[in-house]
Amino acid sequence: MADEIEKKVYRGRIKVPYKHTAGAYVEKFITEIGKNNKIYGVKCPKCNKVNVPPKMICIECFEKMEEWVEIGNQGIVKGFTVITHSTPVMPLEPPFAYGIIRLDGADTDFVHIIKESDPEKLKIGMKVKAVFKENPRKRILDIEYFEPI
Amino acid sequence: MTKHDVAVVGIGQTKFRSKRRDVNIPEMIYEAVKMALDDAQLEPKEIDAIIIGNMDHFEGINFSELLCGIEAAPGYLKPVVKVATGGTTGSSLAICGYHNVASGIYDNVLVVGWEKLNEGGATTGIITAFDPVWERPSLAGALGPLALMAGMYSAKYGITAEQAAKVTVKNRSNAANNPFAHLQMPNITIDYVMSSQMIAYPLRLHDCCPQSEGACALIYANEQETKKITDNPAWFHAVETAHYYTFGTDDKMFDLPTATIASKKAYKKAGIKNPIKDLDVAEIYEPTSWSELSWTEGLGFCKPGEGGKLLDEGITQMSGELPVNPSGGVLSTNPIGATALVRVAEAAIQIMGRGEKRQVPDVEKALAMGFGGSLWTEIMILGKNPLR
Amino acid sequence: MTKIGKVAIVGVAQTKYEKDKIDQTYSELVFEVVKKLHNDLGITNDDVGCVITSSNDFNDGRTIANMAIQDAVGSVRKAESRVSGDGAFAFMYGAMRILSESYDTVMVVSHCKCSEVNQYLVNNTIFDPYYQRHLGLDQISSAGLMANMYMNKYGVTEEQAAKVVVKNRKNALNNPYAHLREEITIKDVLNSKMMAYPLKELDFPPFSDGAVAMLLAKEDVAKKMTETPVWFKGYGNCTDAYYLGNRNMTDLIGLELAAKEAYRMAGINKPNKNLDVCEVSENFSVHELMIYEALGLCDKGEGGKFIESGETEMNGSIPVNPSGGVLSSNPTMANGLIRVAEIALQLQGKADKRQISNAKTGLAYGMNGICSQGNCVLIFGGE
Amino acid sequence: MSKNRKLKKDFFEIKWKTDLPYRYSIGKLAVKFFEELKANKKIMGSKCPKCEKVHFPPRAVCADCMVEMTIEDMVELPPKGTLEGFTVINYPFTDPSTGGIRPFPYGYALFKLDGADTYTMHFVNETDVNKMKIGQRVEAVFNEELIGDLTADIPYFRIIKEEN
Repeated sequence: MADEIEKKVYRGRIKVPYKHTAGAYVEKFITEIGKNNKIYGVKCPKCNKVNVPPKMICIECFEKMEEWVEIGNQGIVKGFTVITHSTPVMPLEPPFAYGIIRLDGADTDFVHIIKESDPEKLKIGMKVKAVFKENPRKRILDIEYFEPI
Repeated sequence: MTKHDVAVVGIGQTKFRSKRRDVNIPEMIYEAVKMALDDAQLEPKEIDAIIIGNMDHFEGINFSELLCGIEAAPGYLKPVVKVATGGTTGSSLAICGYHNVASGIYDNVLVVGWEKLNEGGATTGIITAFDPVWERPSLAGALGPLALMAGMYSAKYGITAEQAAKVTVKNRSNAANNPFAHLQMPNITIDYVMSSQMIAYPLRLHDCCPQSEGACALIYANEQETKKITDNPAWFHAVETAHYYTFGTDDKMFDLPTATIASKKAYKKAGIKNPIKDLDVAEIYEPTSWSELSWTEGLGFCKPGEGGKLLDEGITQMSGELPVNPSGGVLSTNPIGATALVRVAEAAIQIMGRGEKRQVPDVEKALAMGFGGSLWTEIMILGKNPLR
Repeated sequence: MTKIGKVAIVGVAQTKYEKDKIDQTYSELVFEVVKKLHNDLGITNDDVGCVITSSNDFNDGRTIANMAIQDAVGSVRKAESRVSGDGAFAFMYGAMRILSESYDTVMVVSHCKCSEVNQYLVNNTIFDPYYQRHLGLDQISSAGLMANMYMNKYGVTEEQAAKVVVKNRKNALNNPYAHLREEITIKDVLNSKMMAYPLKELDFPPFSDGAVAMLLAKEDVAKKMTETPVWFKGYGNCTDAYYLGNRNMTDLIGLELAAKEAYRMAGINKPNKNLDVCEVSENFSVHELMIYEALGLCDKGEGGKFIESGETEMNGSIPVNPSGGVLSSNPTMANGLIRVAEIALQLQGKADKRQISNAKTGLAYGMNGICSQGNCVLIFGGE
Repeated sequence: MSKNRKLKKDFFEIKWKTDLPYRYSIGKLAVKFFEELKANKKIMGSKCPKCEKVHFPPRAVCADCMVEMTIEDMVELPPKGTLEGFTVINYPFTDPSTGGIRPFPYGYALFKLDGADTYTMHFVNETDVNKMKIGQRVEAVFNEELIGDLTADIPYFRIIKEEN
């Protein structure tokens, strides 16, 4: 049967090594995480919201944000899920959890991994703490995951 | 009568470069969007809808309009739609923006084309545009087919490499007067072009367009809104598209049949009898030097095979009867997703008389062209006053 | 009614939706549905003014994916343009080309073959490389986040969510085009494999191959071509925040605003009174409950009770997804245009066994991106 | 790039290696094409039943007539044709199918198979442009062992010096 299928198809791929310019905001955020285990946000001059992770534009005011604010490494879980399906792009073997996290001092939420695979042990409102990667590789996973405290 | 007249009322472009190492994708696009908003003196919330596009596999971001429309343009809680058609992405965006306003659904629309080519690579991305079984294995991006076209075109009409090199000389010296252009060569010579490395016979390095990073943003408005925004807009007179076979090689590729099909339809609508006489400037999409010679024939600026003569007679020079590519054209600047939109922007700049050193005197009617896909062409004609 | 002009759908065509149309290239799939539309309407390619297509380069594995279907849609030496997004957005662009009086007729086509690439990988590329993609997120995990937050906030139960799947899968029995046509029970849903807590395998749609096409025409041409033209009445389009952390994950704000705009244009002030039938793009069971609330069919947080009330069943006051919806057939990029096609069939009285009796006004909802970030709401009327 | 700018050694970039495997359906006519190529070293096109235009490569739609072509409409084409255009690809680029640089320079030509009404692009085993001229005759060169893959079975076309 398999070679019956192979006759009807062409096995192709799109394989491209992308190199994305990070820009000032992504660079500072990820460098601070990697070098000093610090998490930064950026504040909108008009609505004073602290955006984490930081970016150039406050989407509600369409204003450029320039004021950097240091944020705590801990935060509250606003939402979570535990996934059991695995795909080639997942950073670790399922089951593990994703969380929407409001870090102390931030006004926007922040999606990351929570090191917990039992949904019963996860509750909206619980506190979690960032765990920083030993050898950072210039990417969001330099925060390796968040763990319940 | 629901149909509305549509005008370009705001223009923004980034300074196009080979690599923008200082900004990421949304930050780069924001530069052009902010410039267009300031140009039209509009508040972000006065934009009713955003039409934005690029070529997906160049940067590898799926549904890129959902990132860029919100983080680089005032799209939060607004309509954001992506149109993407390869090399003609910029002109397809321009035409989509036109219909969004002409239909009466929206009053003000922001149209954005962008590309950050060197995050993935142009040739790599373009190869993925072709048939995986029959074309991709041997295809070398756009330059392969364009080289075949240049070779066949020059063989059929006896066009010399020098004549083609004159196009690069014309356009890259024009680009010296365009602050946004990527390659600006005020004292470029034919010899400089002819001595560059042969990369795909008969195309030498400087017969080919560069890979650029940058964005272009235009703001459109209907008649009522235009009155409030500017007394110096550029009005759309015609927008036409002509596509071709799925396999570009289904037809002998020494010329561009769709340029003739699309331009004829556009001329009819815009009341253009003789393009050389009735048009005052043309911004065309020439990926190689040979292309401009062939496309000017397809566009009816001259008879088949006489593109070289047209250039030699100086008609398409800045001082000629119909200057072609005062902006420097695609041979000077090629951020693929924005390239065809820059043609519309530059045509509008000429109509508005804001071309500064690259301004052609008293422009009433301008043509902009998009090229891409399997030999597709899109034509936009703009005028100083609404078409009557 | 606002000042917009008149444009009608005169005919629609769909392919059967299936798991794996391995014998057809996607341009052959498009040709099948285009030929069907031509034959059903008794027209030729010359009767088509221009073509608007909808496809996705990542899903088709091809940049400029519409280049592959030029021969199939008949746009050689003709105008064609491609919305890189859901089919409903392409419908509106087609309608605009008629309202701008540029063409008398426009054909809108959308296709998708989910069988040709791993859909999780394709969905992962929607996330930006700066902050989200390396986390491995995709449509399943983001659905889990949204469902959990919504159910937690409004006390919606997994049984209520499962009712959506049971309803849509039952409706699909009457839809010859549907991919999944076996009835299932609430227990089947609750016992299916957990995917993204609290959503299980049957809470998610299948992956399907299929294509849909329709012809739009201006008023006088439409009246000549069919006795049952379906008139475009309203349109709203709204895009929510991109980063999941910037979003209200418990209420579909983007859809709410899009629906308000469409209702304003169509002169609708009480949706579940003025609308006779809805076709929505529910990407997971809980999603349809959130859609009820965003469309104003019931109050905030009442989605669970609303499905239990039976109002959205075939015999309810406001039937939702008589076609079986996305949970029964999911050729992703074409979902929005399929919704429009199904509403057209309802208003033309051509929906056979899934016909809602004397349906006069219908709503179609097409979605783009992750968790309803892009929202296109369209209202149609029978006269 | 102006020399005096301090070139930062490594720019801060976020890397992402896309690797999307695709299982492209090729359609019944292509399946037949590769069967005939592998079994009988035959090259097949497809002929429109209405306008009789012979398409190469074979496909299911005649765009001019909007008519379907099936396996019954496939016709054999000689492995010979005429060179219509040529070039030599002489620049590096990443091949998206492999993620690596495709070896260059390589000859690349447009030719028309005898009996076909459409043109085709493929490799040609010549990298000296002076040796190629429009109008020359070309023929397909088949690999000994045929496996039903276009570039494996027909690695390139050859310019025929003299035609018997």
